Amino acid sequence: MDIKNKEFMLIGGLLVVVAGLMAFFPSLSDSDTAVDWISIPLVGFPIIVSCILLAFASQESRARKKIIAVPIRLFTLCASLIPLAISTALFFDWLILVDWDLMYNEFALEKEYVWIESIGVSWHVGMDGLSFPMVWLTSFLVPVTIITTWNEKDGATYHPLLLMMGGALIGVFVSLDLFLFYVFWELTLIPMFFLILKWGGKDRRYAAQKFFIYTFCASVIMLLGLITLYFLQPEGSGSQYGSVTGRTFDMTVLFSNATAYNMGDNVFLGEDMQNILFAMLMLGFLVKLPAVPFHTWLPDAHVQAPTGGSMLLAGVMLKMGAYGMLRLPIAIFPDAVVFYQDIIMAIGLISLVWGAVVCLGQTNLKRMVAYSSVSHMGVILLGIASMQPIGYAAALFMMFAHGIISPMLFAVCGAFKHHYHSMEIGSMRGMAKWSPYLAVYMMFAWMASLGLPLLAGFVAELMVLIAYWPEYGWWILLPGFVLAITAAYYLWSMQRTIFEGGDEGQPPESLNGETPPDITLSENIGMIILAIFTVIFGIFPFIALGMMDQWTVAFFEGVFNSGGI
Amino acid sequence: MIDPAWVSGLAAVLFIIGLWGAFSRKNAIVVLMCIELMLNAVNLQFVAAASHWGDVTGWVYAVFAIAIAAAEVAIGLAIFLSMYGQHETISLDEVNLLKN
Amino acid sequence: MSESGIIDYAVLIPLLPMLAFPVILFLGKLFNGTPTWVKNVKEGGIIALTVMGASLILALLVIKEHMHHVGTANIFTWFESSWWNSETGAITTKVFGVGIHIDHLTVMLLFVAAFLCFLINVFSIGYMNTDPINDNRNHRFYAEFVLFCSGMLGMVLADSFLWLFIFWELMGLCSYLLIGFYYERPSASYAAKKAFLTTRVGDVFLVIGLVMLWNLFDGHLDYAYVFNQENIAAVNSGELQIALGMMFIGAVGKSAQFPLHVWLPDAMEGPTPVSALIHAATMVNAGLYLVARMFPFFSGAELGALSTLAIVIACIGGITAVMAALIAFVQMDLKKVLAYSTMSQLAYIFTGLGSALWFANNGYEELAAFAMGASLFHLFNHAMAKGMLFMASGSVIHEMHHAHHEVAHHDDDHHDDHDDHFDAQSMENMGGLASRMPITATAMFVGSMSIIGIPLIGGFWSKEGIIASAWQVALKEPIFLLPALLVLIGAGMTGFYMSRMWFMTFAGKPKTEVAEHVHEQTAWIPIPLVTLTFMTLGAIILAGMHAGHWLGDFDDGHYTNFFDGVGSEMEHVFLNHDPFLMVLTYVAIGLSLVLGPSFAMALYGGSLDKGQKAKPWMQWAINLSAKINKKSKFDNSEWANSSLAESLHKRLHFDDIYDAAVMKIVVGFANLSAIFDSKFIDGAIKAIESTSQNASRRVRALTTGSARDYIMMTALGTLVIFILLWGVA
Amino acid sequence: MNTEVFSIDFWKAFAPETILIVGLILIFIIPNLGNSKFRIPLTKIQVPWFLGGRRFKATGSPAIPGMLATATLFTAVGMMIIETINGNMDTTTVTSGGIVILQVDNFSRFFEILFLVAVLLASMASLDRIPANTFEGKKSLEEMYDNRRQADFYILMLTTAIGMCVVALAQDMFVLFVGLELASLATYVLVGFHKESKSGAESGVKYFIVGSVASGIGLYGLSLLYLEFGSLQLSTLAANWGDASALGPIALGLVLVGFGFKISAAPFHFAAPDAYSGANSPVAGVLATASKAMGMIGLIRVLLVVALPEADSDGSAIWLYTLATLSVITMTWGNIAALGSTNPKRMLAYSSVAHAGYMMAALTAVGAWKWGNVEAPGDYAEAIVAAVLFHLFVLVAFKLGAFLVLGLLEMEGGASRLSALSGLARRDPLIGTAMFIFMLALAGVPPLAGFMSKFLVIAGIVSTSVGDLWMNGTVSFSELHWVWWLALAMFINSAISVFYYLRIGVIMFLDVPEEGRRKPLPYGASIRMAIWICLVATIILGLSGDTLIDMCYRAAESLNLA
Repeated sequence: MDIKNKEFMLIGGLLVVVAGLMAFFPSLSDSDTAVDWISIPLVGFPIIVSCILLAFASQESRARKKIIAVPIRLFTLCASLIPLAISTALFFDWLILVDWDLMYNEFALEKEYVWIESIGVSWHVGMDGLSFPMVWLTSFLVPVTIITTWNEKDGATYHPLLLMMGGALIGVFVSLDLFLFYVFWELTLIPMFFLILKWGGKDRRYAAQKFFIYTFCASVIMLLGLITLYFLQPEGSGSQYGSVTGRTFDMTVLFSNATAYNMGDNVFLGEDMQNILFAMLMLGFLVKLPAVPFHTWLPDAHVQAPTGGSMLLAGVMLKMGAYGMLRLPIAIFPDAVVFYQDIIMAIGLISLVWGAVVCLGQTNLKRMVAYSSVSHMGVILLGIASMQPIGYAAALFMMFAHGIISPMLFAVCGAFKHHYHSMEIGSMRGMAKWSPYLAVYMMFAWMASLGLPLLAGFVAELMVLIAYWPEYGWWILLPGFVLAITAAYYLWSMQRTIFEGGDEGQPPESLNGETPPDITLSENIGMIILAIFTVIFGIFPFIALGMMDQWTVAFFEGVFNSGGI
Repeated sequence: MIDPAWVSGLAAVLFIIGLWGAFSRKNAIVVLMCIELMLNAVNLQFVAAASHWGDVTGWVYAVFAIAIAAAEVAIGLAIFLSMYGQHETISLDEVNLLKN
Repeated sequence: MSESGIIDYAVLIPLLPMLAFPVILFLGKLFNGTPTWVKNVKEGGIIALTVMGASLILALLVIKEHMHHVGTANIFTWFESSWWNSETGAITTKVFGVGIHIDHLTVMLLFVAAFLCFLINVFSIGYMNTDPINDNRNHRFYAEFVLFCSGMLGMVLADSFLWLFIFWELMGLCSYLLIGFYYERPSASYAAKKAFLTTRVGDVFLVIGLVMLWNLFDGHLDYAYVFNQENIAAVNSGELQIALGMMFIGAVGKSAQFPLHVWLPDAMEGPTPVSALIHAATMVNAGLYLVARMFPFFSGAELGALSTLAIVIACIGGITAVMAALIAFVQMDLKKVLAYSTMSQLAYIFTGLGSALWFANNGYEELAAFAMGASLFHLFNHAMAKGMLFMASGSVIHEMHHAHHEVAHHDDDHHDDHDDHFDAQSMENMGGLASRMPITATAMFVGSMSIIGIPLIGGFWSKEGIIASAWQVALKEPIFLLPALLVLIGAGMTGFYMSRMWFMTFAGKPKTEVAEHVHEQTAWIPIPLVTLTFMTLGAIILAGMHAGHWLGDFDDGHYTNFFDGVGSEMEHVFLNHDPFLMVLTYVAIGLSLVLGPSFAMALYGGSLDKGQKAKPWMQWAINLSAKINKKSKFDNSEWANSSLAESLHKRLHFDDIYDAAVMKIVVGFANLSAIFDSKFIDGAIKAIESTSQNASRRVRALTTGSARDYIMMTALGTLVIFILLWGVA
Repeated sequence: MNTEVFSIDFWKAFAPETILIVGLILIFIIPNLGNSKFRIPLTKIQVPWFLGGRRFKATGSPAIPGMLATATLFTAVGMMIIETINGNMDTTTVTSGGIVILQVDNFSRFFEILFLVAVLLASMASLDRIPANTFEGKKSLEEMYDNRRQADFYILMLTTAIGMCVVALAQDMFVLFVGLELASLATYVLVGFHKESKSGAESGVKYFIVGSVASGIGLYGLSLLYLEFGSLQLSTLAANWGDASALGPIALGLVLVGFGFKISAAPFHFAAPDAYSGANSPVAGVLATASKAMGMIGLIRVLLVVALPEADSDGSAIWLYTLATLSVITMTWGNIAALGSTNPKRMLAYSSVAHAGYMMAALTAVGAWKWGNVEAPGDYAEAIVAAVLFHLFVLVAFKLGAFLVLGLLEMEGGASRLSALSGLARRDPLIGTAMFIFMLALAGVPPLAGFMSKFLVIAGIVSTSVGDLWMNGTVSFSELHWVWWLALAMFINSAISVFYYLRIGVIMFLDVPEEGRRKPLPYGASIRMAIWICLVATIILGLSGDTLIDMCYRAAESLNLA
C-alpha cells in the first residue's frame, strides 16, 4: 500500500477517535466527580483500541501482517485483560465500595451523559445484579478466547475483532438507555459477521449473511416496539427528555413509569397494547436466544464460525436475548408476562425438547453442540415462565453457567476442526489415544454441559426444575426426558470420537495419514481456565447466585408486587 | 369570445393525444413531438386560465413554458443525435441494452 | 445444632480423595514412565492408598465418636433462593446449605465404604500394576478411583437428599469412566455409555422426586428438617408417596434392579475386575442407602398412606431376586455370575427394606426396626462378601492371564498378542484351582457361603431376617406374598448358582492347559482377601452385637454381653417361639443349604487332579461334590438346550428390547427430527429467500429497457393515482 | 424581510447564489481567454479582446473548469453554512409586482446546502473520474475527449445546482417548476454525457424521454391548478385549498406524477435504474441524492403546504390513502427489485427507490394530520418533516459515498457487475471498509447515520400514530392510527434490504478480485477525499446528529405547517 493511504488512515483514525470522544462524552466535566468505571474502561476502551488496531493492521501488506500479528495479539490480550481486571475488582470492592444489594431500578456505578439531546438519548450506563455477571462473563471470556485461539491465522485482525466484540457485548449489558442498548445490540453483529465471513468454514458466505439478516430482521421488529413504547410514555422535562420529542429513551425513567402505572389494579398502557408490545420485544429476543422455531440461524452460524467466534457467540451473544427479555419486556409488562406465561413455557419446552432431540440426529460435532445450546436456552425460558424468583435466578445462573461451559464445548469442537480437519462424529475413533488432553477436556465439557453435579450447569437446571414443578406439575417429565436425551447424545458422540477404535485408534481420513496431534499449549491454557471456573462455580455457585438472588428479589418486589397481579 | 372552457377542453384533448402518442410511438422524434404536444396543451391551458381569471401571470407562465419546451427540444435532439451515433437507430424499442 | 469435635473434620473424608483426583492425574501426566513413578509410587497407587488410609482413619474416628449420637455440621451455604407468593406478594428466601449428617445409617455405610475402598485400593495395586496393558495409564485409574471413593463417602456423609444426589452423580461419572477404562475397546466404551444412560434414566426420576420433595417440604431437603416428624405430618402423604416413588426409581437404576438392571452385567464387561468390584460392592449400595434413608418418612407419615410404595419396593426386589438368579444359572463368565448374584442379593435387601418400610408405615415399630436392621446387616454382609468374591475372582482372572501368557510364551513368541481368543474370565477354562490358589479359593469359599446363607456365616443372619420379615408382612398384607415367596425361592437358587460357580472354578480337573499353570503371585492381592474373609466370618460377632436390631435400639446399645447376644440371636433364629417363623427358617435353610448346592454339586462337582490337595476346610466339599456328582449322573442337557435357557443366555431379552426401543424409536425419531429441522423449519427460511429472489426476478423483468414501456407505466401510475384520489374523495 | 428583485437586500440575501452564477459565467469565460484581438472596423487598431484565439497557457489548462466549479461550490456552501448554522437567520422574501417569487429561510437554505454539498462532492469526485490531462505529450482519443468537455461538464453541474437552488427558494409553483426544469435539463445531459458509449447515450435518451413526459404531466397539473385557483402562489393555493372543486385533486394527482418521477417513486421510477447504470457514478450519485431531494421539496410544497387541510379542521389530507399505497408499493418494489440485481449501480438505484418509499411513508403520516388524538398536528408534522430532511441530508453522505466508490472503480474499468467489487477490501481495505459502512448505513445499522435517519422517520410515523393517546394512561392497540402499520412495513422492508446490502460486503471481503483487477485501486486524491468526507459524515452524523437535527427542525418550522 502506498504511503498516501496511510495518511488517510492516520487522519481517519484520529477523526474516529475524536468523534467518538466528542459524541460519547460531551458533558464529562459537569457530571459529579466520581470516576466512571464503565464507559471508558469496560466499553469504550476495547472498542477504540480494536478499531485502531484494525485500521493499523489492515494497511499492512500480507507479509508484514504475519510479522505484526504477534505483537498485535499480545497487545490485544493485554488490552482485554483490563476490562477483566476492572470488573473483577469491582466485584471484590478493590477499587471502590460497590453496593450490589440494590432495589429494583437502582443501578450501581450509574453514569449519564446527554448524547442526542433532541430525541432524549443519553449515554446512560450502570450495572445491577442482572447485568454485572454478564459483564464479568464477557470480560472474562474475551481474554480466554484470545488465548484459546492464539494460533488462528491472520491474527492481526482476528484478535482485535474479538476484542471489539467484547466491548460491544459489554455495552449491551451496561446500557440503561434504549437507544444505546439497541446501538450496541446491533453493533455486536458486525464483528461477528466478519469473524464468520473471514475465518469461517466452507459455507461461511451463506452462514454469515444468514446470521446477520436473521437476527437483524428480528431486532428491527423489536425496535419498532421500542419506538412505540417510547411515544406511549408521558412527556416530561429534564435533561434526559428530548428537546424535540419530549420523551426519553432512558430505561430508568421507563421502569419507574411502568411501575407507577402498574401500581394497584392499573395496567401500564392498555392490555392488548401491552401484549402486542411484549410480543414484539420478545420476538427480537427469542430469535437471539434462540428459541425454536427461530433457531435455524444458530447451527449454520456455529458450524461455519471460527472457534473464537463460536465461543463468544455461544458464550455471551445468545445470552443477550435472555438478558434483554429480563431487562425490558418482562420488567415493563408484568401483566403481559402473566398473559403469555404458558406460551413462554411452551416455547421453552419446545426449544428444550426439540433442541435435544435434533442433537441426537446430528452427525457433525459442532452442529450438535449448537443445537444443545438451543436446548439449554430453552431452560432459561422455563425459568422465566415459572414466575418465581428462584426460576429467574436459575435462568440467570443458567446464562452464566452456560456462558462458561459452552465456550469450552466450542473450544473442543474447534480443536477437532483445527487439528483433525473434521468434525464428523463418525469419521474417527479412539482419538483419546492420540490426544489425551483433548479427550479430557471434551469429556469435561460434555459432562458439564449435560448437567453433572458440582459443575456449573447443574445448579441452574435443578433450580429451574424446582421452580417449574409447582407451576406446571407433570410437564416436568419432558425436561426430565431431555436430561436423559442430553446425556445420550453427548455420550454417543464421545463414544464415536474419542473412544473405541482399537489400540491405534482410527484417525479421520482428512488427516491423510499424518499423525494426529494433540492440542496446543494455548488451547490447553484456555480450556483449563474454563474448566477451573466451571468447577468453581459448580461447587460455589453462591459467588454468582447471591447477587442474582438479590436481584430477583428486588425485581419481584419492584415489578410483580407493584404490578398488582 | 370563446369560452375558456372550450380552450381547456381542447388542451385536455391535446394532452391526452400527446400522452398516448408518447408511449405508442417508437420513433424518438415522434415521441418528442408528442411531448411538445403535451407542453402545448399546458400553454393553451395557461392562456385559457389567464383569460378566465383576467390575470396576466398566466401569460407569463405560458411564455416560460414555451421557453422550457424549446430548451427541451434542443436538448432532446442533441441526445437523440448521440444515441443515433452509437446505436444507429432512433427507434426507442431497439435501444434496450439497459434493463432489468 | 452444630457441635465441634471430630465431626468438623469429617468433611475431609470425601474431600481428601477429591483433592487427590487432580493431583494424581497431573502428576501421572507429568511423570508417566519414570522409574520412581512406576516403582515407588505405583503410578499413583500409593498416593491413592495414602488418602484412602487417611479417610479410613478419619472415618473410624468419626464412627467411634458418633456411634451413639447423631452429629451434624454445617460447612457453607450453597445457594439461596427466593419464592414469591403471588397472592400476598410476600417473598421468602430459602437457604440451602452444605453439611454433614451422621447417624446410625451413616455410620454403617461409612464404615463399609471407607473400609472397602481402602481394601480395593490395596487390591488394585496388586492387580492393576502388574498387568502390562495398564502401563502408563494406571494414574488415570487411581485418579478416577479416588474420585469415585470421594463420591461414595460424600454421599454417605451428606446432610441432605440433594447432596446425596450430587455425590451419587459423581459416582455415576466415575463408574462411567472406570467401565470405559479401556476406552479403545468398543465393548467397554459401549458398556460405559449404557451404564451411564441407564442410571441416568433413574436419576431423572430421582431429580423429579427431589424437586417434588423440595416443594413439599418448603424448600428443604436436609435431613434435619425433612425427618422432623411434625414436618412430615404436615405434608400431603399422597404426594409424598409419589415423590418417594420417583426417588425410588432412581434407586432402582443405581442398584441395578428390574427393570433398569441391564447395565450391571455389561459393566462387568469393562475389563477391570477392580471397577467391577467397585460397582458391585459399593456403588450399588447407594440405591439401598437412599431407600433406607426414606425410613423416617414412612414412620412419620399417616398410617398406611405409603404402604403401596413399600409393597412396590418389595415386589421389585422379589422379582429382581429371582430373575437375576435365573440368569446367573447359565452364565459362564466368572464376573457375570457375581454381577447377577449382586443384583439378586441387592434385591433381597430391597425386599427387606420394603418390609421394614411397610411395618414402619403401619405402626409396627418393633418389626420395622428388625426388618430394617436385617436389611442393613445384609447390606453389610453382602458388601464384605461380595467385595471378597470379586477380589478373588479378580485374582483368579489375573492369574489365569498370567498363566496364559506363560503358556503362550512357551508355545510361540507372540507373547504380547492380546488378540487371541482365550477368555481368562470364562469358567469353562478353569477348574481345579482349589489347590493352586489356596487363599483365593478359601476366600471364595467363605464368600459364597456367606452369600448362600450357610448357617452361622455372615449373610445367613441377615438373609434369614429378611425372609422372615417379608413373610411376616405377608401374613398381614396378602399382596406381600409375592415378594415373600420370591425371596424364599431365591434363597434356593442362590445356593445353586453360587455353588455352581465355586465348583466349576475350583473343583474338578483343570479344563484347559492354562488352568494347570495358575499360581498365586503378588503379595498385594491376598491381604485384602484375608482381611475380608475374617470380616465375613466375623459377622457372627456383629450378629451377636444385635446388629439386626441396629436401627431401633441404636441409642441403647444391646451389645454389652457378647455371648448372651450370640445366644439370643441363635435362639431367635433357630428356636423361634413363633412356630411359623421357625418352620420358615428351616425351609429357607433347607432350600439354600441343601437343595441348591446339591444340584450344583451333582452337575459341576468333581475331584481335583491327582496329587493336588486343597486346604482341609475345602477338601471336604470337593470330595462331597465328587461323590454326589458320580452318583447322581444328573443330566441337564435337555434343560440347557431349552428355549428358556436360550432366553436366559440372552438375559431374558431385556437388552435387546431396550436397544431396539432406543435405536428404532428414539434415534429414529431424532433422525426424522433433524431432517424436519433442516427441511421444514430452516426450509421455511430458505423458501422466503428463494421466493423473494423469484419475486425480484419478476419485478425486474418489468423494467423492460424500452422507454415506451416506462412512459406507459407512468401513464398507468397517473391513472392509479386518480383512482385512489377519487376513490377516497 | 421583504425585498424587491435586485434591491440591495436582495443581493445580500442571495450572495451565495450570486457566487454560483458568477462562477458559472467564469467557467464560460476563463477557458476561452486567449490572445484574440478585435480590430475596430475600418481601422487597423486591434484591441485585445481576450476571448478566443490562441488560448493562454495558464487559463487554458483543462483542469481549470473543475477547480473553478469546486471552488465556487465550496464558497457558496461555506457561506450558506455559516449563515445557517447558528440558527438565527433572517427570512427574506422576494416579491415582484405583489407576487412572492423566492424566499430565503431555514427550509430553503437547508436544501440549498444539501444540493450544493452533493454537487460539490460529485464535482470533486469528477476531477478524478473525468480527469483533465495536460496538453503535453501524445494523448489518446479518450483523453482528448475528456479534455474537451471539462468546461461542459462543470457548467452543467453548476447549472444543476442553480436550478435546484431555485426549486428550494421558490414560493410560486411555477417558479419551482422552472427551477426543476433547469436542473432536469442539465441532468438529462449529464446522464448522457458519456456519449461515446452505447449505454451512456441510451441512458440519456431514456431519462430524457420519461423525464420530459413526467414533467409535462406535472406542468399540465400546474396549469389545472392555475385554472382552479387563479394563482400558483403557494400561500394562495394553501389558503384556498379547502374550497377546491374536483379539479383540485385531479391537478394534485398530476403534479404528484411530476415530482414522483424526480424522487423515483414507483411506478414512475423505471427510468432511474437505467439512467444510473448508464451515467457516470458521481452524476448518478447526484441524481440519487440531490435530485431526489429536489423532488421531495416539490412533494412537501404541494402535499404539506398546499394540500393539507387547515389546522383547525378535523380530518386528514385527501391524498392520505394514495400516498400510503404509493409508499408501500414503492418501498417494496425497490427492495424486491434490488434483491436480485447484479449490477451495483442498478442495485443502488433500486435501493434509492426504496428510500423514496420510506420518505413517502413519512409524508403519509403527516397526512394523517389531525385525527382524533392529535391536538397540535403541527408539532408532529414538524417532527416528521425534520426526519425526512435529515434522511435526505444523510443520504448525501452514504448514498453518494457509495456511488463515489463505484466511481473509483469505474476509473479502472466498469462498475456494472457485482464482481467488479469483489476483493475490494483486500485490494484497498480503507475503501472497502468505507463501502461496507455505506452499505450498513443504507441498511440502517446503528450507530451510523442511516440508522439515525430511518429511526427518526419511523419515530415520526409512530409519534403521529400514537398522537396524544399517552395522556389516557391505558392505551389500546386498536386506538392507534393505522399509519403505524407503515412503520412496520418500513421495518420489514429494511430487513429485506439488509440482504442485498450485506451481499456487497460479502463480495468485497470474501471474493477474489476478478481478472485484471488485481492491482491496487487507482489513486485519485480528490475522489478519495470526497469518499472520506462522506464516510466521516456517515459516522459522525450517526453518532451525534444533534446539530443537524436542530437544523432540520428549524427548516421544518419555517414551513409554518400549523
